Amino acid sequence: MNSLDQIFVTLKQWLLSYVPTDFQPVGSALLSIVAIIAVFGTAFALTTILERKGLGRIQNRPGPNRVGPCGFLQPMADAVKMLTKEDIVPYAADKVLHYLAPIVLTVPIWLAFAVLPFGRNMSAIELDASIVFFFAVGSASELAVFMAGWSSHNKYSLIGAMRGIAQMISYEVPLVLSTVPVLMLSGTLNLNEIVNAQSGFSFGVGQWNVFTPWGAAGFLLFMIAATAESNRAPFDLPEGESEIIAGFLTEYSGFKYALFFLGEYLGLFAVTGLAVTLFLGGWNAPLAFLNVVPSWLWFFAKFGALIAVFIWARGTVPRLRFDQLLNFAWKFIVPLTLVNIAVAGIWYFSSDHLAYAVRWLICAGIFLGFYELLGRFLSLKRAPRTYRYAE
Amino acid sequence: MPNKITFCLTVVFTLSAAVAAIRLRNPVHCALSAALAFAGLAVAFLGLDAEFIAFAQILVYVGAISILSIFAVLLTRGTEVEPTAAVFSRSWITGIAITLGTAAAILVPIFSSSILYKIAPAVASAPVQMIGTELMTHYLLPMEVMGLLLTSALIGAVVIAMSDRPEKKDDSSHPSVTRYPSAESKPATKRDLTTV
Amino acid sequence: MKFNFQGAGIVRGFVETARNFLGSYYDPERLTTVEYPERKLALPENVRTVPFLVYDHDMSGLRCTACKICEQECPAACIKIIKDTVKKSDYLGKSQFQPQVFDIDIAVCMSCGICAEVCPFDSIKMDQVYELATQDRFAPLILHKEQLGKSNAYFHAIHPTDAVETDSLRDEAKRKAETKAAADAAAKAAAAVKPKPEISTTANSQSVGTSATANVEKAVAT
Amino acid sequence: MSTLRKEISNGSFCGGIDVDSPLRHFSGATRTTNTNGFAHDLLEISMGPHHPSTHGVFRMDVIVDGEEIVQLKPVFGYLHRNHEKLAEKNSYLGIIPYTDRLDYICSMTNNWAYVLAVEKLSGFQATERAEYIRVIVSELTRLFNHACLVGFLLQDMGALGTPLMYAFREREKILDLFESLTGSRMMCNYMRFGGVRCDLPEGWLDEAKKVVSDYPGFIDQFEALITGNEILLARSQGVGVLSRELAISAGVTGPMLRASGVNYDIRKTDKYGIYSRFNFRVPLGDHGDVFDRYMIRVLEMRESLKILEQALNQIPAGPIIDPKAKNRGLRPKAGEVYSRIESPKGELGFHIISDGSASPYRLHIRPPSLINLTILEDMCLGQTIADAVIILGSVDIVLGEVDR
Amino acid sequence: MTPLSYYLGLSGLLFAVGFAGAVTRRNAVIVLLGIEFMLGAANMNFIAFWRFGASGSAPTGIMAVIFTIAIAAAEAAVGLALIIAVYRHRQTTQLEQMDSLKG
Repeated sequence: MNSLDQIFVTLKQWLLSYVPTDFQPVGSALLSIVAIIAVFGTAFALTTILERKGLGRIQNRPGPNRVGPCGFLQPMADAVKMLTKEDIVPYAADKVLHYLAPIVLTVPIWLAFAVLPFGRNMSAIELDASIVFFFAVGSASELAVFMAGWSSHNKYSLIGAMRGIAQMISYEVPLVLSTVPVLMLSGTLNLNEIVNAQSGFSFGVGQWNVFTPWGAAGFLLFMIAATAESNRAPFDLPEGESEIIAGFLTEYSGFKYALFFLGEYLGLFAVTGLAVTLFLGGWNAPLAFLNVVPSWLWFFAKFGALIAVFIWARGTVPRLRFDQLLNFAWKFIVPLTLVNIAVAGIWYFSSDHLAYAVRWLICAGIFLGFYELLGRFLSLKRAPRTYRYAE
Repeated sequence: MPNKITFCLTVVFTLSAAVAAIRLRNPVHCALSAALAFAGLAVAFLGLDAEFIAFAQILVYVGAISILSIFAVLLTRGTEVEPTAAVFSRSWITGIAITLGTAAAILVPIFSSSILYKIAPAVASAPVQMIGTELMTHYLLPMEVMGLLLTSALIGAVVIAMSDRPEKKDDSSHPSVTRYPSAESKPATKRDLTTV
Repeated sequence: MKFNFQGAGIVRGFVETARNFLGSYYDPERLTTVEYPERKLALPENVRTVPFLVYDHDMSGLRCTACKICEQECPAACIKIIKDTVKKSDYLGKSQFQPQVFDIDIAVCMSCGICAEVCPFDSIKMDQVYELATQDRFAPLILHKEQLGKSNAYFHAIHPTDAVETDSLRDEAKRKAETKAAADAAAKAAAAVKPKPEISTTANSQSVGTSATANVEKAVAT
Repeated sequence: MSTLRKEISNGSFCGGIDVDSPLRHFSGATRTTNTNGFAHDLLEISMGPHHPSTHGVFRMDVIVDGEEIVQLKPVFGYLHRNHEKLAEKNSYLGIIPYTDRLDYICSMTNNWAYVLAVEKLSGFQATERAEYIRVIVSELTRLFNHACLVGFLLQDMGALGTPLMYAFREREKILDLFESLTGSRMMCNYMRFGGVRCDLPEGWLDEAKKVVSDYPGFIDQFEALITGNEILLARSQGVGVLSRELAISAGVTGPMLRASGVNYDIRKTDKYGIYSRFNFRVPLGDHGDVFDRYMIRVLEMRESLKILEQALNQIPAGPIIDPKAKNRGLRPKAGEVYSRIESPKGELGFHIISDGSASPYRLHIRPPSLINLTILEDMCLGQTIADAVIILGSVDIVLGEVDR
Repeated sequence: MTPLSYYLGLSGLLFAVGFAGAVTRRNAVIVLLGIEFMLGAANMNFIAFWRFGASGSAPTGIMAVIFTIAIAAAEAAVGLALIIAVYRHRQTTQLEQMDSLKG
């Protein structure tokens, strides 16, 4: 059990034993980089095909199933198509920025994976403030979206870029704030330690943050903010294809477009990995007796489940309008994250005085009360209607 | 030695980005170069074992301030290149002169001071835990003041930038349209078209 | 049962899509795609695509008499007919023209089926082929008489009801014609004793032919 | 923040366009001064004819202030095919397939409108069975037209095809019925003067009854999927309001007019065909916004189902076409006729002038899509680009009918 | 380990560049950027002296920089808001054209 759990760690150490001591840090980093790129590159290819198949199933059709067995070579075909397409740069474009934008989007996102713990003893670098690092490298994507939209010299691109920046800035606030309860109650900014804090079992069930009221609420808020942050439906306004063609991607084609595509999915993977780490117990098993399953398998199982939720949402909900999107962020999500921080405080300080169930109900009640109240406030003018008939 | 190479690369990167940020013609390019320079500065912080500060620097400067300045540029039609600005103009000479003057004024004392060639202690770190504890104990008052300042800055920025235009009252109110005569005044057409 | 907490509508939508997703694995109603080149749907009998010409036995038995009604009635004007110069005997034994040229430009044809509807000889019918794509947009899309002509058996295969009905009508007409011919023959035999029999026969058959043509001409005029 | 954001979207968009760029002239960016005296940059966006959600080759010349529309010009005609002029060269019979191609979603109702006009002109009367068949196919057409419309509307709203695919799934069933009846799924070319072209095939009525009895299940499913969705409510309520007065004076008809609260359904007012025999109601909206237009269509589908149930059960046996009615070579006597029906999109009228020859002297079509489209700007002013897209979607246009 | 003087040299050069930008450019936004560079250079000094100073155990320099960064953020927000407000009245961000005290 232990050997299978630590198989990748052992493998890395074995490989490193062939490297001279002076170069071991570099070798270690390189091995981690190769592993991350291989795993998440594959995950990207797999997600694109599974997303299309899943959406197809939701829509009563089988999805792509022609290339390779069950269509699973479709990503290869897409890649070949993308790479062989003509790379068109508009005449009036700002050539340098137009060229740089996909790189600026894609490269920093890879860095975010460095701090995620994929399994027991399996994070590429151990940082004291790893969650700050995570959000810091994520901030480059706003610049990339702006560069893409502005440099394309296209009106749709510009509108898309403006939407994109405003949306990302607005949702970065709740994204960070929704992690605050976790940081408060774990007492650390280190993702490995946050996972360790969730490693216990009570009554055989994992002590994940999501099983507490503030954790469940935080998870919900985090997922909503993460959807917006990664420009996924229903918050895909920057690309809103029925309104502004393809938003900031309008003038991109070929390899650059593929890079944007890759960057967006990697961003999604990164926040999903963070959600798993913060709320779903990271690589911990849900039930005590399931500890025999390797930890990294648990991480990727949870990761896949969350990705499926994103795909499910994409197949279900229509898109918001831009002002509604920002209202939703500032008048609903941000206040709720603040309430959630307070709830987490109540949860922490009431631990000595109240029974677990009472504590749970009180905290959940406070949050749900605010949820309902703010929701009502947000949808004041809207209601299902009744209709009259003429004979 | 690898340390020094990294440091030199960082310096070259940061300074050239900084020069680009203040000298490029298009203000959007300037703002983007500034983001690069700030990122280079953060790398230099990392070299000084100040991880938290480095990440905070990126988060605030790259993620917020450069985006804000881009917005400011766009909102003020700043992308219009100054019509007279040549790539190399008189202000370049002024700029170089000022830079060299200031740099000399700062660097000459630094490099003439021998005490500054001291070597750093082997280990120095400020774990996040410690920073948090300090903020909540020794630096509590400054932190509270800082919170107040940030709040007032937020409100102030909104108030200053707020439009004088009255907000639209209600999105369901429809501008009255006068293009069509109203239904009542419409003359009825009497012609019976169904006669064969 | 309706819960009306905030976001209830969205949750219901999620439930609905989940039901469809799961349903697609066991309920054929939830996976309606027919994967075309491998699987083809059975066409209903009435399906019409482009016209074709029916012949009995072989091409020489083409039912078309080049009357040009379809050419005239075609709303898209995609039919071109040139009459042959010689007449042939049709299944009734009448002497009829056949088309020397019968072209349909299926790039123009809008498959309305009016040609089949107006044809008085049950000659032009609607086909059911639908894989008509070609590499060239001009020449291959103009179907000539040879490509258009298809056997009555084919007609039976694609439009059984219509074909049976048509055949019974034609058999009826043929039976009548045969009775009439037999009667004529009897009359001829009876008249054989009278002088100048050949001339009379020729005149008779000619008059039948012309009257049929005249009818057609009249129909065209209206 | 909201005001800051407003500024962000104000006037910022021309920021992207350099003075010396060739795009500057092309962009049509104009500088105006508002009452406060500070310059606003308006941006002209040409949405279409190649745009994902203009429902065909249609263009909206939009001038926006930020994302708010200050001017909108619908530009159409890209799909003009000269139907009205072609009719002057065609026989009366030969015009019928062309009417299929007006509103290419609902060929049955187009057929009926035209055939009804010619019948009025030449005094034919459709047989009893034919009248029932006409009602059945028209109401089936209304069912799938409305289903498609709400699907497309939600597609425009960004629901990524799911509602549309569900709508298409149901539409296929009705199209299968049409295919087995007329031989073609969309270009039915089915109705004839005095009746219909061919009789119902064996077992068709049972299949139709099955489709009709299954249909409410689809509507329930569709409504569960989306009607209560808070995002849909937020996107569509109070958006694109069309006032009752404006709707009447602009000649808007169909579900759009009824969504504005005007009780006007030609099936009720004219009672053409045999609609007087059926028991059905006309749903009316009170707000005239996109949500009402959506809901009216959903409710109309349910009413159509009532008509269908009655018609399918009452349909008599008998001839399908009046033997006295002449189709080929029809030469109605000189005269003029205007006849209209309630097509799924509104009042579809045919104005025919005959000079006694084999082709109409003039034929004019009153397409509901076109008339309903004329008030697009009035509905869109003050709304955002995203709203304009769904307002256009809620009008229910088919460019084949708009441009003819 | 890179000696302290190197870091101070970087800091000085960055300060000089920022100062030159603040003085020579006419666009208010870029002047603000120059000022941010000067602040960044100052931060560099704080960190460097903290790292090389004797008080490695107490995060004094770090604390100062945290507050500086917060102030810089506030300053940028207010400064850019001011620029936008001025632009609205005078249709310019060129500092030399903002020569009147009257709004």
